[in-house]
Amino acid sequence: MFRPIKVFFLSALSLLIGMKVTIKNLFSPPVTLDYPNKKQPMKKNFRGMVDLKPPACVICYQCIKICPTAALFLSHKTVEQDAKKKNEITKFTFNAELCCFCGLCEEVCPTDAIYLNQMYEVSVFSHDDLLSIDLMDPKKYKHLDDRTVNQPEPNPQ
Amino acid sequence: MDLPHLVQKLNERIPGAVVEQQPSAVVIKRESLLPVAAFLKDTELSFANLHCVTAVDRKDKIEMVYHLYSFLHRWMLTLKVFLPNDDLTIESLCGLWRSADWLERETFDLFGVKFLHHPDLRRIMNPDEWTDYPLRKNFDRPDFIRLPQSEGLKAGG
Amino acid sequence: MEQVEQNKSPELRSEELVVNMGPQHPSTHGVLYLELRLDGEIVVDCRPHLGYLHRSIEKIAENRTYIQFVPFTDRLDYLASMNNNLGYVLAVEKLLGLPVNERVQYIRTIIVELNRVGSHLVSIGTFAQDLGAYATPLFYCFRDREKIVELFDELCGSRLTYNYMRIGGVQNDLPPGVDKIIKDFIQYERKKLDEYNELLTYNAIFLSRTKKVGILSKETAINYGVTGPCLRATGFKWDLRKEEPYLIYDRFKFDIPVGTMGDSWDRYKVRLEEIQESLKIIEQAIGAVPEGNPVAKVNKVYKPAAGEVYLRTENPRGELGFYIVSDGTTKPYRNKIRSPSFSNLSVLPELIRGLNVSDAVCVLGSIDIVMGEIDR
Amino acid sequence: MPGMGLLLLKGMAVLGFISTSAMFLIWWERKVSALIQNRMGPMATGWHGSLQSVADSIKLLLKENIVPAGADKLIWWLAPFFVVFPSVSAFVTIPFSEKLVPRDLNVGILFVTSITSVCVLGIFMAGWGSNNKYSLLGGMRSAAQIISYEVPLLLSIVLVVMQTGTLSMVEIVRAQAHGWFLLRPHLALAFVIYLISATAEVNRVPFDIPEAESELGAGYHTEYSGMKFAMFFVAEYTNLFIISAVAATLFLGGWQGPLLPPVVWFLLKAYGIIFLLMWVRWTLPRVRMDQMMAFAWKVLTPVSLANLLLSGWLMLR
Repeated sequence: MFRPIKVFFLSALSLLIGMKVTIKNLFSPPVTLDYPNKKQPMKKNFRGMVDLKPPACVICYQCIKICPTAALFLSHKTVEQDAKKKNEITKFTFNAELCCFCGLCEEVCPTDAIYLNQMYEVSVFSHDDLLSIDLMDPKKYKHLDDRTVNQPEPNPQ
Repeated sequence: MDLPHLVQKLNERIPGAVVEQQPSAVVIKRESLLPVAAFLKDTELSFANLHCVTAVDRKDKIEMVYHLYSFLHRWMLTLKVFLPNDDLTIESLCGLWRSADWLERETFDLFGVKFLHHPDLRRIMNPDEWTDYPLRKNFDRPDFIRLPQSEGLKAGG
Repeated sequence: MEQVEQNKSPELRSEELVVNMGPQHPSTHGVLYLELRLDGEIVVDCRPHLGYLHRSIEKIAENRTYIQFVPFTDRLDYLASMNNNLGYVLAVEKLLGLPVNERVQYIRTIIVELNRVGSHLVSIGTFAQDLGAYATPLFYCFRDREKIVELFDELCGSRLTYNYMRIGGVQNDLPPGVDKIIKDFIQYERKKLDEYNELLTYNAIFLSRTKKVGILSKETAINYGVTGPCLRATGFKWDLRKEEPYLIYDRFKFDIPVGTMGDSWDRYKVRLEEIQESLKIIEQAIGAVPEGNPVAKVNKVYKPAAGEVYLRTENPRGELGFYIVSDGTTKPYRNKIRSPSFSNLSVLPELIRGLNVSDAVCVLGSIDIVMGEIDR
Repeated sequence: MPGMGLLLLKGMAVLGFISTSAMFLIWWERKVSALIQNRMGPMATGWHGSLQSVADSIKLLLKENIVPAGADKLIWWLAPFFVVFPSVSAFVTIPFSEKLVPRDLNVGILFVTSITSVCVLGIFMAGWGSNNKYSLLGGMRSAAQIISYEVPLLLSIVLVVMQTGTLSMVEIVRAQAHGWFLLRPHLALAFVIYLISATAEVNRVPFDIPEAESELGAGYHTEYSGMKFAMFFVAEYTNLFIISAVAATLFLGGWQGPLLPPVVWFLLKAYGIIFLLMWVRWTLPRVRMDQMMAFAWKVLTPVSLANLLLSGWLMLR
């Protein structure tokens, strides 16, 4: 006779305890950000879009070889300059559609020429804008610039 | 419990079942798969768990690989069966371990090994109307690209 | 019963209702497609259809070098990327016979256990969501998981697909001051676990929804190859970290939480208690990290000798196995991934037959599948 | 005809109040849920997103109205009206203050309960007409649920009627001049039963089985889009207001209260109950169909019957 009543009251109590938790959280400050107005700074080694410091590149093809999704494209030609043979990049593009942002290219690069910057708002209106981004172009992410906070200074060494 | 010991036991119980003893696996004859499996499961060896069923395409044959586990002896046994390319059929282990059901369907889907007396042998991941077996080494379709190669890599790397 | 069926006039015959639950449905955890045959609201039969997320990762593995495949393991069980990385890396290291130093072992243990906590938090939150607790427990769990994700972000630069483990080491060393962050997190999380208990675990509605729903017996679980919390919920004390210790789990003191009857509530409770145990492991490990250089170079080409290896690790969802066959080249000849959710899901039709739709959702949520590793 | 003009004005006022109230409630619910979940909720439109509902309704007005193939067109088109119409008509007898009552019917409470139970027809029509299995399941669940919870709901209201001897809402409020009914034990129990059954009546958590997002997608209104969906949405929040207003009238003394004007008191009480229901909604999981039915028939109905008998005996003695 008493057991059902006890169970009933314990059940009601358990619901009230649950409601205590939620009301406590109602008065605690929110943990989220008012996103487009306030932005969270990215961590130092956040892996965003692939970026390149062209002068530092020694055309070793390490990044091309390690890339698991073949998102990078590099070709070069040899030019003679002051009677010295010198390699010159003819094309260095990056396909953001294929990239899996694993950061392996950044790790293998012997001169830290290729790196992943801190851009995280990388949506564009057309897929074509992502298919072959010319890494040699210093203004390649210009259209994304104003959307991204604490972007690293363009550092041409 | 170790491998030579088990092979000896198997030879006593089911003569002629063991074809070959590899460093970490036992290869058995296709016809004796069911009796061997029943022996392994129901006797004191008590391989209660069929952990994994898969296959390896060795080009000249297809190798069925069964990973059996005994909670009692804490021992993982690798059982192999060689299937000739012209006759890819093998008895299903569904009657002994229910876990074989989906794992065998997967192997059927990816390698085209037919499991006899399987309750529900359909493709599990690929579309039903497919006729290819993607994990075979000779799998080739115009839209299948192993790894997109950078043209530049051929030139410079 | 049969007589009743026969006495029915043809005008009054009842039909089974076939409901396609998924591939787009709020509680099929991704793109699972369940073909449910319903009698009224009772599930008569259930046929899961997989493959909507099939990316043929095993075929990809055959065409990538050993180090290139690590990012792909992130995409298996995307809630526990670190654990997948670890399983693969350990398997390759075993194949190569490559030793790693103490610091790497400790870092790996800490990171993997943190990810286990994060993964279990997601599974608890989504389970509550499936039971209709509109998003509140889910958001609390994500709020707590966020702290782990932030730490991983600082550690390796990514929030979901970490790509952190390397063959022979890890990607980065622990950032400075991480001890304090992790210790603070442990204190914080222990408090929050009490909150979950108040909000969910002993809530009368939650109990009535999950107790004795979807009872999985120990024999069925083993027969179906069910592993992980689902297996432990049946009362079978089996955890690879304890029974066949890999890494350095044998140095830490922790318990294996087990359930009593293998119902949905037990599966939930086991996960909740596993968070406690993981926190214990982290607490012991974080104070004892030795000095050393854990960072492994990635531009090395690994050429293991011809052979094969099968290695299992205890993932948050069960035992993840990597079967790697090498033919002596730089790429694996075959890489089979035995994913825990795959086997765990195969027991679903057995569990939900005879229950109603709400319970089917509850059982599916308590099994806690991740389609990424089922379809691969 | 001056009487006609007044009636029209009253009707306009009711409709205006309903739409603003529904919009406010939607925004408020989103804010409450966000704060409970440690989020911020709508922030973009207006001060703290206060114009979010306006933006949403404009969006819904502009959206395409998609008719599913194979839908039972007539039923499908009529269903939203059947849901909205009763909840709007129920406003007729709600006494906002002694003077401010659209029409003080002498069978007021009976009118409210009977007209709101027409809603189930609309919901079932929506479930049937959509030609969607999930909607059908939702509609079936809804019919079973609303009809069974009608019983304890009415039994708890009957107790108030017994206490006051009138069916007029205004008279019931006047009867509470010397103390709210909530303060008397047997009526407090009736209040709890009323609140639980009313929650079930308007399909809110923990009794939101007809919608059951995680099971049925969105239940009976899965297939509706644009303005038709908005009608379901508005009806849901209007019903929510009505049950809270009725609860405030029957148990919390309606407009009566010191200092503040009567209308403010009434709205405070009604919105207080709505907040309670919101708080419950964002805390508790959903119950199962059979558990819910068992709760209605095995717990609520016997308890309210016993309560009715006991207090009736006490009143007669």
